[in-house]
Amino acid sequence: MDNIQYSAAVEYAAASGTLSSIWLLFAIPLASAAVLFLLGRRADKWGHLLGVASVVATFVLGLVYFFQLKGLSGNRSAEVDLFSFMPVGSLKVDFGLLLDPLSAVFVLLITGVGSLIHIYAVGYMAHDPGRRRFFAFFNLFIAAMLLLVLGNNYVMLYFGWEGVGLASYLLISFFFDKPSAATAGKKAFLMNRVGDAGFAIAMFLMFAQLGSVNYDDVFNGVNQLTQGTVLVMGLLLLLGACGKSGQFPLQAWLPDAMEGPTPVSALIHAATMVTAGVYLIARSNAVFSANATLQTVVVSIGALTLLIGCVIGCAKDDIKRVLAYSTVSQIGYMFLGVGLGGAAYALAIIHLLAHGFFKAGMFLGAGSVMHGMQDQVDIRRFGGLWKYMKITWITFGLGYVAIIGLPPLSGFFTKDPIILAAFNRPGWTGWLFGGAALLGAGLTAFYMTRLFVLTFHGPKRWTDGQHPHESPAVMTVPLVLLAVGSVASGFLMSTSVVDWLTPVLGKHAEEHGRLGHWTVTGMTMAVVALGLAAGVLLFRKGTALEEQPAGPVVTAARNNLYADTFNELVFELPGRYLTRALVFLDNRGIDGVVNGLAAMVGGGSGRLRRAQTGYVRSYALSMLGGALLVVAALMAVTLG
Amino acid sequence: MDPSYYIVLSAALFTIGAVGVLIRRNAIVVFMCIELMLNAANLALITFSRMNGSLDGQIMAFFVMVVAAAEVVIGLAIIMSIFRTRRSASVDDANLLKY
Amino acid sequence: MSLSPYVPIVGLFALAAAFALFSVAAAPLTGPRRYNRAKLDAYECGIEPTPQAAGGGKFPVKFYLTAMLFIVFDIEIIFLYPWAVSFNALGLFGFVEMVLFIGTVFVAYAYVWRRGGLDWD
Amino acid sequence: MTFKLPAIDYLALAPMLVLFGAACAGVLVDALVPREWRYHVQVPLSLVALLASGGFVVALANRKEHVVTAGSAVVIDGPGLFLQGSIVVLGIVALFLVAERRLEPGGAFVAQAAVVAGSEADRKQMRKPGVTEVYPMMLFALAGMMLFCSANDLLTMFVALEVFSLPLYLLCALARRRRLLSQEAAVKYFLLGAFASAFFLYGVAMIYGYAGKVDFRGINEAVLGSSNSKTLLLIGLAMLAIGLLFKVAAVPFHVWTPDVYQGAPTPITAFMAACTKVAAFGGLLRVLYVAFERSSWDFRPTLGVIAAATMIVGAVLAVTQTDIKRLLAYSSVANAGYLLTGTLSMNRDGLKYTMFYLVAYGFTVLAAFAIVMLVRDSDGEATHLARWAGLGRRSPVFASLFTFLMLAFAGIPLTSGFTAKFGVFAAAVGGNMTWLVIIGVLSSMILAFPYLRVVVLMWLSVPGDDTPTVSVPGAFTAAALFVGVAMTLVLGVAPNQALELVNDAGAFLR
Repeated sequence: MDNIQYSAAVEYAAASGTLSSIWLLFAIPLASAAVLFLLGRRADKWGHLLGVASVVATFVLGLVYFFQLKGLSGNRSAEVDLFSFMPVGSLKVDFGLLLDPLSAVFVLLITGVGSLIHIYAVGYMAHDPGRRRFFAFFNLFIAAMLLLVLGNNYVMLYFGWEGVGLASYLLISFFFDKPSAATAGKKAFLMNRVGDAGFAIAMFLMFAQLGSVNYDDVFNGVNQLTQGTVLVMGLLLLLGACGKSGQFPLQAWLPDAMEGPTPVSALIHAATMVTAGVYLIARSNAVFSANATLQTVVVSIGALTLLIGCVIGCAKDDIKRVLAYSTVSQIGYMFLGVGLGGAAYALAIIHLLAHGFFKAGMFLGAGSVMHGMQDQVDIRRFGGLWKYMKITWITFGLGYVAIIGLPPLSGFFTKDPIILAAFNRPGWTGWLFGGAALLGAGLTAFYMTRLFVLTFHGPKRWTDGQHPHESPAVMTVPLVLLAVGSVASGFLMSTSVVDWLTPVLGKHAEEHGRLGHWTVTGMTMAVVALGLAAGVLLFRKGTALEEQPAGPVVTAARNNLYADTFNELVFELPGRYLTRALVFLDNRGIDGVVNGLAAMVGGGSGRLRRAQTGYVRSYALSMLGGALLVVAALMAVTLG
Repeated sequence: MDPSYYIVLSAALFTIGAVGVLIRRNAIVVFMCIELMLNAANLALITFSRMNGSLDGQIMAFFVMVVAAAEVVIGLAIIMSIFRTRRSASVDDANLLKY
Repeated sequence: MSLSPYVPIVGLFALAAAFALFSVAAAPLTGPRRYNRAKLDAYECGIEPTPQAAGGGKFPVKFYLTAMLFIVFDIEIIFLYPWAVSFNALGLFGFVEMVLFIGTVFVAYAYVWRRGGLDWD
Repeated sequence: MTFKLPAIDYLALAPMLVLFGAACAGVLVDALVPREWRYHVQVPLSLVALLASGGFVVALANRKEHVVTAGSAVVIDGPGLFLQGSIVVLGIVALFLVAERRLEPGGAFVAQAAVVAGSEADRKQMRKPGVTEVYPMMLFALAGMMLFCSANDLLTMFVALEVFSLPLYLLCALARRRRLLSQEAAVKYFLLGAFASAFFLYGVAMIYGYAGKVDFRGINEAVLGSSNSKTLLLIGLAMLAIGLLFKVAAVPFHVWTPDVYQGAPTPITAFMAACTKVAAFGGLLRVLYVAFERSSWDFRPTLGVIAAATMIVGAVLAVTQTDIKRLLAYSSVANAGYLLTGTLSMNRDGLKYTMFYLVAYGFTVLAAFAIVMLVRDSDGEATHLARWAGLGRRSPVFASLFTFLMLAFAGIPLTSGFTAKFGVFAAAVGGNMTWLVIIGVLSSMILAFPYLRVVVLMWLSVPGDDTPTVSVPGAFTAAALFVGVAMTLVLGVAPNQALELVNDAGAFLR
């Protein structure tokens, strides 16, 4: 099925005219962040306005560049080398930028959705004393995210990658009075570092094998590498992508990240940063398409994660956590898409864009609900809210319809083709992955219905003294705009954006697989309807306020499928024991050997001896031991 | 007489010094053992100088002696200052810094 | 030259480690355990076991100071001796170098003298 | 009997001669100038000497004439000059920290080292100004370090090693507060240092036996070329390496580092972390690249294992530390591992990026210790990490600066830590040491955790009653802090100039 038609060489055109100033895109938010940091309290009064203005300006600028790029003929790309970052010797890394169809759509997504969420945050954070700090971090994030998508080599991508990680860490821990927020920040940081390690090693491997980390050099050079090298390189990149995008086995941090303020969840942990992994794989499509095993791994991870996300999503009662697991599961769909390769790359990207709209919209809607309900997050404590917050209800509802994939909203145009593509993967795996994707669609319909019905319909289950009310216009206007996006974007993008992305992701002939388009659509609709109906029937009367005893499956799901326990067992414990063992060895071990012998025979005198055993001598012993080893090793290497 | 016997002797001296550092507790004696190691090196240098037929080794031995003397002075000063505080020259007593 | 004369060096290092381990381990087994008051005295409590250094058969610090000074100045002769032997051959260059060398020794001497290193009391 | 007198290029030696001369002058100042004037004479004297020395280094670099001089005892070449220049610049910054007297009446050093710690006389001297001998000792140490980096034979190297080590042993013992710890650190450092230098010397003797020469060129020619037993060469090389690895604090020769870093007066710890590192690696680079390049097949696997162990042990042990100075000490151990990784790549990139790393690390670590000096309460510096909880609320500026430095240590992009690590790792991959790079990346991931812990502690905890305040730095500390932080940023964002500098330095002269 791999009918990839790469033009023999990837070559980017140098930027000219207006496009040579694309560095402004990340410079503007960065400058704004710097101003907000440096001026400190003096900027408290107007800081949020500057923050919003800088992102809106960036969006306008992004539009200008987009149309400039559209006007170019032939090789639609613009490459700018700002300066040589590490210019010396065989290692040459430029501070270079690249605007091509792929990065252009990401720029529009980041700045567009980013602007709306910034505006929303003005209202959401209105009473928070740290609002200026919040906008500074938020602008920093936008700058880093733009750097991530605009770089023309992997080092630049890594810069942005670490930058968004840092901003995300700071924003998750923003309410640092809450210990859970601090813990969540730490967890996110650590799990991301695991992924980053993979990414970093992949970069060194590229450098070692291909002598460059520039996109064009790497993509053109992949063909010369052995399959094994490509596999290792791809797996390492995938590890990085999994860390950033909350995919199995590194998914546990993402739901905890909801401890941050809601606009953060919407922008960073739903719309943009967590999709960076998808961007990385789509950008490196030349690497991933070059090895079939690699693609299978990506597809498997996507399918597994999308199911994990759905199952856990069904059991959670915290409105933001449900949405978070839904994000995990939707990114699973995207991984499925990029893993399938070929034409599905573009499908994953349009699903990513559509997801950016509807998921951001729903998160903001959840924020609006929490705003009106005094920060209550438990969906068992909502109910009947549609009467009190009509705009939120309608916009959230549109997002909900979009995510479960009812026509003609965006999910229908973006998710269904991925399911179709999964079924059409050759061999028995097609049935497996297609089935998983189909099952996921049904589960998504079920848990989203549960969320929607419990929140907005059914009997009121609020605690006394709550007065639900609609949020101010500064918050509802972004909601409306995002809802419009989630309604319209699917249809608008389904062909035009796919064509637009062709230069980057390759041109693919129309495929005719084992199942036709309408067959799959019919199946999907049936499954979705089933899930929807089950959700409505079960929850239309509300739900019990307390957690009910449940069977093993639900319990497991409530416990995040024991992901934390798993992590603790597999990663944390060995690390902790290793540390302890080494500390022990350093302080006690050497003495311990000495003392141990004495204690065995001398019995009670052992303690006395230990009090007298000095460290200088044990240090000297370890040095002498080391010396012996060095001498012996040198002799062994040479003479042995 | 085969000059390489001197090399073996110097190795023996060096080893005795190294072992002495490990098993003696008095800082002054530990330090004397280190001096023994330095002098073992001197012996080796001079022997090799003779075996190689060049004077370099002997000149080096001069320098090493001067350096060793300077080291003695510094070492005694440090050991003396800690002895006056702690009333003990045992290296085992100096173990406030650990873990 | 054959390899053989130098292999014992490696052997000796190995012996060294073995011996060190052995002796540290064997000491408590074979050695006499004579506990006296001073040994068992807990230093940690802060009470100093002996009143002053003057007693207890210890030399005053002054002896050490003088000994140190003697060593450091005495050892400089090492460089004067070869120079003296070949004074003629080294000529003016050697003379100037030696004056500089002795100059630095005098700097140290001046320091010791001015800071009271030579005063007995 | 005729002698051929050695030709001496005095200009080439000028950077070191100036410092040695100034150090002798400093000794005389301490002998002849009245007590209350000494500080005011010593500090400008040291500063002027360092600036003059730096000027000579620049002049020599512009001369672009690489020479072997003083009877082939000293070589002045590109990398040597770069390292000398780094030592001078880092030395000036360290001098600022040493000269600080605003934080504590009389400075960080004891007034009379000979007074028994804890005695009545010791309490009396608490408020007296500190000893001024530290300045000449620092100059001696710096000059020794510079000589160590440009020594062309093993004897000169040994003498230089002692010239810079002996003052450091003494400097460690001179803390004003916590004198027992300080003296203990000095004893440990001295005994272990002397032990290590005995190994070094015995290694010199063995190499001399093998090659019949001790100058690097002669050794290089003798390697593979000599008819002597190779056992001698290997024993010699191993023992030489032990002496050097002790100074760079590589596992298992790192045992002194945490104790000494913790016990020594903080300005001296900073001085050791920055300048000694440069000197020790300068010497190691020269020995491995010039003298033993041809036997790199012999030593690379063994030293590679040491580098790996250093990175892992340093990082893992840093995780459980509770004292900020010990934490930085273990971090310094781990960094020695990264530097070794760069060194062992045995190619031009390795040399360049190792030198770059040394400078980058030096500035960052100086700034970090400058902040450690500032966080204090009535008992002096509060180094226990528990005391740092909530520092971010008490003094956000310094907590932010420290956070930035921690991020630089962790190798986050756009700080010098990233550029430097990327460089050495890339060089090592180029030198076919990929397995070491994998361990290095893993270790730096582990190492990010303790740094993060400090950051979290400072920002995300509520300050307790015993959270110390951050003193307002005097002009000297402020200058050192500013230079350190600024260079960390500049070398991270625009490392271009510095990289060109290391590139222009070229290769070692043989």
